[in-house]
Amino acid sequence: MSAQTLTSIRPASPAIRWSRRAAGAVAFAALIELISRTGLADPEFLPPATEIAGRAVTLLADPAFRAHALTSLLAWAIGLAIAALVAVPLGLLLGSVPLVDAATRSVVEFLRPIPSVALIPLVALVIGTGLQHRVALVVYAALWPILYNTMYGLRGVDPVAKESLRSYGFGPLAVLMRVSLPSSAPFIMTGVRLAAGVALILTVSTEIVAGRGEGIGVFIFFAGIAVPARMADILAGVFWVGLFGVAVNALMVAFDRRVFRWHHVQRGEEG
Amino acid sequence: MLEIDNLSHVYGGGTPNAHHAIEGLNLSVAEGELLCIVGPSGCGKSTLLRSIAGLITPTGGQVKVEGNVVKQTPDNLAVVFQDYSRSLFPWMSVADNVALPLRRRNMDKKQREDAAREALESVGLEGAARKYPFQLSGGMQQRVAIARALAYRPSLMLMDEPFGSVDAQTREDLEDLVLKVRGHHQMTIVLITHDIDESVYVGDRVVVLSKAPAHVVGDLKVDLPGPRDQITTREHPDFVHLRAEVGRLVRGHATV
Amino acid sequence: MLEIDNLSHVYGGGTPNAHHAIEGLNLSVAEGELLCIVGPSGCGKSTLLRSIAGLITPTGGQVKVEGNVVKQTPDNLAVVFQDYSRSLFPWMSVADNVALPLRRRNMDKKQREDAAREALESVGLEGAARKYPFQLSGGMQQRVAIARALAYRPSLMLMDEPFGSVDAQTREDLEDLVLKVRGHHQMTIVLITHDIDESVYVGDRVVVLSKAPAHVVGDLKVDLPGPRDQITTREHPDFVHLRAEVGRLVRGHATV
Amino acid sequence: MRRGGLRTAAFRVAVLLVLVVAWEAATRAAGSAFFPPPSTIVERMHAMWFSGSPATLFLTDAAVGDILPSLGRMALGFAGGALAGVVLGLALGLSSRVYDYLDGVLQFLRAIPPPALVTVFLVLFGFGLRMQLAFIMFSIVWPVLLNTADGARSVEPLHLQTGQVFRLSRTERLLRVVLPSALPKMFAGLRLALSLSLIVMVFSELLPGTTNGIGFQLTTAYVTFDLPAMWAGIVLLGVLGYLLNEVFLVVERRVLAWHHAAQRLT
Amino acid sequence: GTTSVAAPPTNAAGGLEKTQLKVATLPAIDSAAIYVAIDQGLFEREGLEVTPQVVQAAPEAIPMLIKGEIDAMFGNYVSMFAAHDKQALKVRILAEGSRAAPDSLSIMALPDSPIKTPKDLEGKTINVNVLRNFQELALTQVLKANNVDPASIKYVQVTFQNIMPSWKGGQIDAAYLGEPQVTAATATMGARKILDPASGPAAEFPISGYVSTQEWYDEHPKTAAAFQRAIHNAAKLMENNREVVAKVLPTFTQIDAATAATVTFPYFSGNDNPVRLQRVADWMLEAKWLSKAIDVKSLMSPTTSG
Ligand SMILES: Nc1ncnc2c1ncn2[C@@H]1O[C@H](COP(=O)(O)OP(=O)(O)OP(=O)(O)O)[C@@H](O)[C@H]1O
Ligand SMILES: Nc1ncnc2c1ncn2[C@@H]1O[C@H](COP(=O)(O)OP(=O)(O)OP(=O)(O)O)[C@@H](O)[C@H]1O
Ligand SMILES: [Mg+2]
Ligand SMILES: [Mg+2]
Repeated sequence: MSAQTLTSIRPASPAIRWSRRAAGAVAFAALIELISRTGLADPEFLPPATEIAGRAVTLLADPAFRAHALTSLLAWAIGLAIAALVAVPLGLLLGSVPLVDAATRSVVEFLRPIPSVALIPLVALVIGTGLQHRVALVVYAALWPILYNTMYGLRGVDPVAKESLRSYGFGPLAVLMRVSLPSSAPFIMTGVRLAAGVALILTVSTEIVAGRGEGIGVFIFFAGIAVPARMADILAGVFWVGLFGVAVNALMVAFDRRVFRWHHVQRGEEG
Repeated sequence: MLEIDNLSHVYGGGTPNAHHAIEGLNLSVAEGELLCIVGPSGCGKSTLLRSIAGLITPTGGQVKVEGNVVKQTPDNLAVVFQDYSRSLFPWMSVADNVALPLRRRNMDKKQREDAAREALESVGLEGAARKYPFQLSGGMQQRVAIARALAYRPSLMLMDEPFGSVDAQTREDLEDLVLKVRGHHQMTIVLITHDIDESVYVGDRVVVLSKAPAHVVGDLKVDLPGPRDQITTREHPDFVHLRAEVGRLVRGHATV
Repeated sequence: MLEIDNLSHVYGGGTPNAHHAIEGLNLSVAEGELLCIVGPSGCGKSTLLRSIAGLITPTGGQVKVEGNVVKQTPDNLAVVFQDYSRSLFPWMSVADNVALPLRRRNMDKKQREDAAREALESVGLEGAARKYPFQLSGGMQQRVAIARALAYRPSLMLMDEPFGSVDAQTREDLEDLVLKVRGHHQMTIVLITHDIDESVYVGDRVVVLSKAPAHVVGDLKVDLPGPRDQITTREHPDFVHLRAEVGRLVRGHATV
Repeated sequence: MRRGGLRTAAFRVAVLLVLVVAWEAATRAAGSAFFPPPSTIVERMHAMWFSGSPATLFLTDAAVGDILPSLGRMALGFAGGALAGVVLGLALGLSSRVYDYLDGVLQFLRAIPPPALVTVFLVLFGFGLRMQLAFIMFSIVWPVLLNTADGARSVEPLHLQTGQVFRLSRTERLLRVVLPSALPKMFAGLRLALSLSLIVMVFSELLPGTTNGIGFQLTTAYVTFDLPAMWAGIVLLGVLGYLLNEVFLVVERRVLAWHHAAQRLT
Repeated sequence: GTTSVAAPPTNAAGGLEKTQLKVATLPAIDSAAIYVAIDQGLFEREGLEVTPQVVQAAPEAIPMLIKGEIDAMFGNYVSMFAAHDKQALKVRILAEGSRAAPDSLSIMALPDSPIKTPKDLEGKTINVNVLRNFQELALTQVLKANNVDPASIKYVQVTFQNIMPSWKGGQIDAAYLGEPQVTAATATMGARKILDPASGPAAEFPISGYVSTQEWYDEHPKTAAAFQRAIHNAAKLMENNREVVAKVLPTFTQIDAATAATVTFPYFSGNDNPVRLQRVADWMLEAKWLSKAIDVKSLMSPTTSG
């Protein structure tokens, strides 16, 4: 990661790094395999990793499953996009105008801990049960990580940098957009990465609890009500969700390293 | 141009660790003047500068720039911060750092780029335009900060130990650069320095501040003949005399 | 004590913007010596220092400290960074900042506190112990960084423009402090400065580096009589001569 | 300063009052059983939870039976999840080796919807507290982990170098350099995790075998269409979330006082 | 569709207030009638076009019903009466749906369990899908009839999917199963039936029906009647004809054709009977699940089928 870590280990070569990643994944799979094969957990309910993987591969060839996945993907993408578009400006506002923050905090903090399970029927009553239902719940959950990371990111901006721009006669808005925002952007990006995971969880969870029609969650729900439950299907579905999460995260990290190169190179994380 | 009237500043007022940085400071700077400020470390020079720039609200007295009491940052002002490395934006190339304030001027992109390039050249950094601040040495970063202020063509320029991190040769070049720019563009400049020779060499006037809380203990007009020159001016007997005078004031032996 | 052997460093090697900061630099410093390094801004002085401290791995050649090739930071080393304000920990009081490295010494809390207080006193900051770095002026922060290094009692001390932000009087005091401490504790010191007078005044030897890529263009032994003194030493004809010599070297007119 | 504080407090109360009045008016106008007016909800909360004897601080048996176990689960889950997040986050942020080995697996786990894993949790942990805690921790660890890793990775390089130059031991560098630098970002994660723990606590009380708790009460109220009771649960969660956040901010202001001062935030 | 059914009197499509209906159903055997009615063209014959919408649990359909996204839903009476009692929903029962048949519900114990007789259930932990629902209501009556104290039973809510792992893991002492789990547990685990919760006083216990809101019913009386006829006709058709049921089950449940051939079906109601339905409301009142008595008849529609 960084040349200036606690141990000052020189960065390893990409080949080594990839093999470590692979080793980590294999170890994790082996652990599941072991738990299942040794009967530590009943294989009927936690099938071995090889079986899950096998099932995952065949699922991919199943057009019905692909349709489920696509529906979930859509809800996830729309929800995350809206959350980011709302949360960043809101975070900038709350983070830079303390009065607004103070005034709205009681409302925000009151609304925040309301769980989506409680909201599911209420949201359904207000806006209906289609795609908009899932999207609304996803937005509601994915908003917070971005909002908070924006607010806390702003606090980390070097005051001397802000003053520099101010001294050239730039107003508060210009300082916000030209100094505070770029300076806290890497941390906001971390918030977006967090939100991407939260959004994925919420999409699938909402589908499991109250989905209709299509979606990975619906697929998982139906696998669960079979007798006996098709655990391999459920976990294969979970596998694809998890893998999608890994892929999205990797993309975002790559984006982050490209766009915020200054941030990483400065810290000796060459590349 | 600049009127400082009975200025006081207390940090952490009301707390047990209140610190009186400035107390009852009076000072006025004429249009086009280059005023040097010297004074012991920690006396309150940077605090004074921040008050002029409207970055802090003094706890007493007032600062007037062009007749207006400073509440916000006055227009057409540039500051070279003592903490120059933190005042550069790490996400921008050096050229962009210099060009950024020019957005306040009526300039298109091309003009901004040209002005930035020119300013960087004038501080000897023509090769560094596309680099990022962290890729520069300390002295180079300091010169970027100077270039940024110069490119902006402010009517009032505040410089807080602007040449502290550069070598002797570059320092002299930069001193002459400031003198030249001042002559060309009718800037008023307030320059803080620890180098007594420098204060006499570049200043039209040298103000000496006391230990904290800062107030003015000496105010010398520098009346050296002709255009200044690194060799001849520094050899001039008036220069030597003034230098000694400032030195005595700084060391606490007021002459008058 | 310190052997630098054909040292080279290239930043961003392999990329089109590769920058050769140091090339084929040889230097050796004896035990207990105080070596001053001068050279143009951006030539590679800080880079050299970081190589000695094991903070970067040079792309060529090697550095040996007490006979061992530097791979990690050598033991008993202290650095005063050029960017002193960033090297202080904002979450610690000034006293804690100074006391922190002493955890590596066999000292209990009380001893550490005493040592920190003493070091702060020696740089004239007895009143600031309980303050936080952001509550100090630039020069005060720089003195904290010096106090931290001094309290640590390293056998090798690296100082990167350590007196750049303090007033003339304090600067002289600090120069004398370094000389005193060196005498007492058998330290080897490498000090980077832009002040040619200073380099001759404090140094046993002055090394002049070239423009980037840096290599040694001058290496002068400073042989001034008796214990140094701010007034008499600076008036000594050898001092005046050496100063001129270093000045010429820096300006690129090698004498030899 | 002081007067400013009072003014914002007054402002906050005013905002709150306006919103509650608007809420009351809107729900009365709509007249939907699913959206009872706040006055009804408050009455219900009082009857259900806060009409007990003075000896029990006016808490009723139902309050003791539902609210306390929930808060206990939440606190334990939060503590465990936060600790795991900080430890893992630091490890990931500091060691490229640990990062390489674990990052993929953690990113995988992070995307997994816990409701899909209930059966797995069940066979691994069994009914009750253990499963609930595992569930809460599994959900809230991520914001702490990612933000801590980000914080640990964005330590001012010169701070790390200073620690290295003075040969501070690994633990000292960790505790005295990295941790304090990462603290502001960690707090962003902790604050997220705090309210998240309240949410997930409710989810965990839907898990098989739960017999008490706010979440349990909430869902029971919904499936029996006792909507004012459901709203009472929602409002209680909101109030708890608000209070916990205030406590959190007090702690944060203390712990991060240096940060706020150094960043000239106050 | 082709049909071998004795054709009931067919109404012309004319006169219906609405011909396209959306009805929420559950992915369970109980919902079969509506699928059979579609499959066999019974709705078509009434001039209706019915689109089923599978939801995961009945409570989710209620907001849809209120919001008008669906016209009717298939829901269990206990929930419906509770909603009606709390005025969350003004319920109108369009047609009865399913009633428990012997062995379609079962309290079961694992082969090595010490529980042998109903009496052994005392003090034991038993799962239910949802607390305070029809499962408890029926079992309470049956336990009373078997001299077991119903209050001593500890009910825990366990979702369908997790019943087997909880049971095997010993977290529940006896399992409260429905079909097809009863069949599966008997066949694969050798589980023993301890008690039929739909026997004795709870025999033929009504479970679920097709409901709409009162307003919807008021606006669409003819449509409602046509819908009811189709459902009743389907039920009659299903009474002696397993195949029509087995044929549709795999299309909306997770039951494959092989299992569908062996599971025990509930009774599908070929007519509406307020008397047996009143029992549910009365027991709920007795359990204090209702704040006041409900006259079930007033919520039901007159039977118009033959
Ligand atoms: N934010 C602050 N909070 C509290 N005290 C402060 C703060 N900033 C500065 N001070 C104190 O005010 C005094 C003056 O500081 P200032 O930075 O103006 O000094 P200075 O004259 O610029 O010194 P130097 O030459 O060392 O930069 C110092 O004693 C310092 O400790
Ligand atoms: N991280 C980096 N990446 C790329 N180039 C760098 C980096 N750090 C320094 N350089 C370049 O290396 C050269 C030497 O830098 P260094 O900091 O050693 O100079 P210096 O002699 O200390 O100068 P100064 O007196 O101005 O501090 C400079 O030209 C600088 O641009
Ligand atoms: Mg200053
Ligand atoms: Mg340097």
